Amino acid sequence: MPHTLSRFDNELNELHQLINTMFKITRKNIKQSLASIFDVDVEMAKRVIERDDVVNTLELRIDELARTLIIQFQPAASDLRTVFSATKIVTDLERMSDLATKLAQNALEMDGFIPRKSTSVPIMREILLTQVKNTRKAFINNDVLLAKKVIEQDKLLDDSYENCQRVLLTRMAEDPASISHSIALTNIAKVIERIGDHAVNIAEMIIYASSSHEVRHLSIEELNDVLDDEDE
Amino acid sequence: MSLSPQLKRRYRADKRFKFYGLTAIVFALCFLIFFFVDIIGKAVPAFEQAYIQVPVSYNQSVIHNYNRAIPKEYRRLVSKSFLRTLGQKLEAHPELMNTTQEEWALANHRVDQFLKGHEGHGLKKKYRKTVEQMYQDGKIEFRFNTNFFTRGDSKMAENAGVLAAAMGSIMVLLITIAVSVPIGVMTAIYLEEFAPDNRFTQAIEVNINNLAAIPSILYGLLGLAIFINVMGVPRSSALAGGLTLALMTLPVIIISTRAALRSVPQSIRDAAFGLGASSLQVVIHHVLPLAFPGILTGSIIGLAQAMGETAPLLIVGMMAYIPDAPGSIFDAATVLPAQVYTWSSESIRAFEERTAAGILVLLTVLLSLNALAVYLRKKFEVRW
Amino acid sequence: MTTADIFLWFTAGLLILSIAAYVFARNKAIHIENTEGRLHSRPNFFGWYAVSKILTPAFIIGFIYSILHMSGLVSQPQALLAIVFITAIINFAISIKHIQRNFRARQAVEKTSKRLFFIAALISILTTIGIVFSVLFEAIRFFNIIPLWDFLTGTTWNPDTAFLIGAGRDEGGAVPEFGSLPIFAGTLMITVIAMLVAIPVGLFAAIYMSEYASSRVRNILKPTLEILAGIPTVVYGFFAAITISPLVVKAAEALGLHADFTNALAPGVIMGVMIIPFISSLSDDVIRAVPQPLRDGSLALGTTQSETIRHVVLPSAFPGIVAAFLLAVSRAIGETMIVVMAAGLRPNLTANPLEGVTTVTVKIVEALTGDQEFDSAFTLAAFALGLVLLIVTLVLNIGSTIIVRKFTQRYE
Amino acid sequence: MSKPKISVSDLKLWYGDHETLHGIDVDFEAKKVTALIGPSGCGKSTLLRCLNRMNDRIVGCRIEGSVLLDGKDINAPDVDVVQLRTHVGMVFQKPNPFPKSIYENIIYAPQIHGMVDKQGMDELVETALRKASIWDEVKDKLHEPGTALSGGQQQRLCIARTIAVKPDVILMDEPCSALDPIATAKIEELIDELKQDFTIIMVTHNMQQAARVSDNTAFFYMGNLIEFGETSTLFSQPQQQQTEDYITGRFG
Repeated sequence: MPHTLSRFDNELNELHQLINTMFKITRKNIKQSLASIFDVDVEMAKRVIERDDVVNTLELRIDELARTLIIQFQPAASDLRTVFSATKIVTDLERMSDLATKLAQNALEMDGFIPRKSTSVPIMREILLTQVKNTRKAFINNDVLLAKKVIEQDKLLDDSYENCQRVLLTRMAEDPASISHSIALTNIAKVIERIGDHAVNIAEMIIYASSSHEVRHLSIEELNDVLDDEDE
Repeated sequence: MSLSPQLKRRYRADKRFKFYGLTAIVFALCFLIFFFVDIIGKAVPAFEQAYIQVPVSYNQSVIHNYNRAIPKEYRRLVSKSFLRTLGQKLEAHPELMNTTQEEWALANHRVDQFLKGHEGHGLKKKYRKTVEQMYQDGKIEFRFNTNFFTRGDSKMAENAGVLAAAMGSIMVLLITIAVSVPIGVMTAIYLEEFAPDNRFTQAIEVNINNLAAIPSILYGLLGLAIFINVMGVPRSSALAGGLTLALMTLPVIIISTRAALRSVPQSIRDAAFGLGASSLQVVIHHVLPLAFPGILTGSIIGLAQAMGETAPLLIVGMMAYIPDAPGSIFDAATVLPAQVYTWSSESIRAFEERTAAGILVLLTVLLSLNALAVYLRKKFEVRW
Repeated sequence: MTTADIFLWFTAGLLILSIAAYVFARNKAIHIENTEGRLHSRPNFFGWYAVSKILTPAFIIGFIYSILHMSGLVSQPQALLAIVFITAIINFAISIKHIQRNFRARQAVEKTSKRLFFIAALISILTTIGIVFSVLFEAIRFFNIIPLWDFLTGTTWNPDTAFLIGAGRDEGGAVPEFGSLPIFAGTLMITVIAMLVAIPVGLFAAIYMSEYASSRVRNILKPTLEILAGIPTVVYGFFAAITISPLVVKAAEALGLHADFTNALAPGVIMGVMIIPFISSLSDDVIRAVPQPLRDGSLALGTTQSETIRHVVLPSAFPGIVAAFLLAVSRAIGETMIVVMAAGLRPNLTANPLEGVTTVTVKIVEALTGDQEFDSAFTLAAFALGLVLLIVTLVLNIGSTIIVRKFTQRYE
Repeated sequence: MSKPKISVSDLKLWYGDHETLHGIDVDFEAKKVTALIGPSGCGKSTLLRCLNRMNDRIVGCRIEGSVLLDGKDINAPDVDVVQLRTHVGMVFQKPNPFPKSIYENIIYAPQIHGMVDKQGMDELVETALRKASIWDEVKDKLHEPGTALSGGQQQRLCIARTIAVKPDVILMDEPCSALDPIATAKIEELIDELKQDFTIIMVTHNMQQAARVSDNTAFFYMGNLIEFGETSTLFSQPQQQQTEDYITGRFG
């Protein structure tokens, strides 16, 4: 049911649209920064770095809008959760975009070196991209289950990261000449893992906004319990 | 749990107190019942009047002396008012000349009172047997007393009625309405809607409250000194009485109109002003129509009060003997309550029941007016 | 020409002129609006403006004429009518000339009507002045004949010969005496009797209605009691004289006492009954104005209902109740018909309510209903008594107003 | 800021000897909603009533300074207060429909001002009621008394009645303070729509309401204008400590 005050609806919509836009750009940044590493595309990396400004501007705009919404409409209940989670999501998105910039900078420093499959980094890339895609989808559709899936998927990403670290440590011990590359790869893996963490944060906020359950800092089992209760 | 003796005593005191209140109410109600029973009991016989069947002989001598028309033994039993009309009747119907007719005539008030069994009827002993006999023979009968409503005052009790007084009352009341309602309503409007809040306005307000408390008889003195002695209004006239009562009613109308105006919420005035109505438009379009029921009720009550008022009218001379309804507002007139007063001071017994009957007529009118006011107040009562 | 004729011509002429002026002015205004554009005021205000322009001078002239006529200075009705109509027609022309697009007809009309309202308000002041002066003027003439002190303190009222002296036929009889003390005493006695009936009954009835009776019972009782107030005083007078007085006499005989038929008890009691609704209604209003939380507060302390009424409600309502008493006293003193019909004519300085006494109002009526002779102290005495009555009732009324103003507690 | 619709400069007002407004300077923008906020007795309602000279009726009320409506002083001797009020309408705290039919409520003012003839009346009533977003609710009962409506509907009827005169400015004196939250929301939505056509100046005790519906907000305290500015700025970054204290609820 729409709000009696139609301007309230309009501004909530605008907020949603802006976050969506920010999501879109951030996802593009992540995708392209990873691509620039794997495809050794310096130009693409530069474009990603440039585009970070757009995300920063969007963050400020969304914050401003959220502030206005709070001042003007004193949102309550679902509206309050929407606005509150929006500010949190925006922070995470901005951090994700920052991290993507970091990846792009790494790409510039990789000197054409391509991470091999054995390092698990390509797998991490795939997992992350799915995760980011799902997060955005969950946001657009207020899809709690999809958001939950994002949180569950993070376990995979964490495992791959652990695996990757182990592989790279072994390699550094075996082949000291590869140390600089390995360190770069470790950094990349770490960044990917952190972007994944931010996606999880966002997913938690999406669950909070649409189901009102606070699911941060819960184990997967606890999360399941909470959301199952919801179903009953 | 048993009550302490002290508490029991307090409860007894409580019951006693309530009992006093109830007693007071019952006293007042009993008086009211006693009063109405007494007045109605006294008044009801007056609505019946004895008529007597007598032989009337029409002949030449009747034209000069109407007493001749009726045999001596009946003469005292018939009302003089009947005898008086015989001459005229003969002129109108010359064919009756030298005939004798059995006719129903209005009986003398003594006969009437005697048959009604009232003490102090004044019928001489020698007639009593005849009258009783005639009553048994159906030669005297009681009929509805139409004269009472169609005649004016008369020295002959059996012929006296309230019509002239009622007409006088209406005339006086119309003058009172015409003078006091417009002036009273305008004064109230001035005080409530236009008057600046200054000493002069306050003086007018205090003055109106005092006017409402001044005994009515002093208005009579005013009417006598100003209207009659200075302005030359004829004494005993409906105009003098109407003007006097108008001044007396003025404060009642002003006070009730002010209350009615004040009960119109300020927000209505604000709304109209906010839409650009001028102060006169606000009053005429909004405030007055809303206050109208209140003004109407107050005016009816004020006028009912004026209609029952006697004292100031005695002072301006409206207790004269008025056998016919006044022709204009300058003619001598009397009003219902003054008629009641005049009759009550007559010593003839038949006037006593006429007084009571007059009172009954007066009370019916006044209580209907008051009931109308109560009804209107209930009907138009608006809660804001 | 009789007064009625003048009046008719005056009214009819002005009525016709006013209607003409209204129609003419309004039409002109509409015409201007159609040709020149929006007017400042609505067209009907222009109409009323023209009417007020015609009537104002006409009434002023009429008023001045009637004053001059009453003082016997002029008596030319034709001239009056001529002047009135000529002025009216001139003003008609002027007012039509005033009708311009920007003319503020509404303001002009409002000013005139506000003046009219003001004049209406002045009439109440004039009434008071009229009463005071009509009473005062004749009373002063009376006190020129009879010294004020003798009037107020004398114990014998024997004015019979005054009439003869006034008529210039002083036959050396007894000197008329106007000692009004017995009259005041009679008034006081009847008032006291009336109050002894009205105050307890009225007050307890009010307490019962406002504190004990359900609202349904109250809605029946209150108007029923007010019937008592709607009965004309002449009726009470008749009732007192014809029904109650003989009862009192019989009752007194049964007790072995002698009572006059014009005893003070009958009119006193009846007057008291008449005043019951006056006291009960006023007291009911002030008792109900005591806020409910005050009662709740007292009841919550564990008092019985009657204790709450006696210790909380009545003290709060006390000023209002006292004011009602004072107004009731002033009504009793000024009441005329009951005493005229049921009390005596003979001034009598006594403390026995079974004897006949007379009152101020009785004496006023007696002096003014017969032949009036405004040179005689007998007639003028009525005005002197009226003056006393006026002063006493005014003092009582002002007293009650002051009590209400000063001592009424404000509840917010 | 565009050219102001109403421009108040150095406005001082006395009730008797008591000065209640101490030199107010404020411009009200055309087709914007300006909210006047502040604690009770701060002079906001008084200022509002100055704008269509409702204070004229109060004895002993005296003003100094100028109030310009479209550049013309409304207190000039040649300005007729009745005409002024057709340009500057007013809606009051308590809904105060006349106890007449809905239709008569709307048509009253246009009629006394001679703005409408018989044929135009129905149309005028419909337009006014539509603009006040109440047409759908009352179209079937135009001849029933306006007082029979609910509080919120009554207030919208009062707004419709004001609109019917086609004023430039609508003054609202706490228009929602007697209404429940739902009716309030409807009125606020209405105000949002009305600002396309009218300049709206409203007094409110409800800061949140001021934030919700107004473009500009003026904060008054003790007869002074403390701060005036864009609503979102005033509520997020007030420039004056007094404003900060008031809107954060730390007053007195």
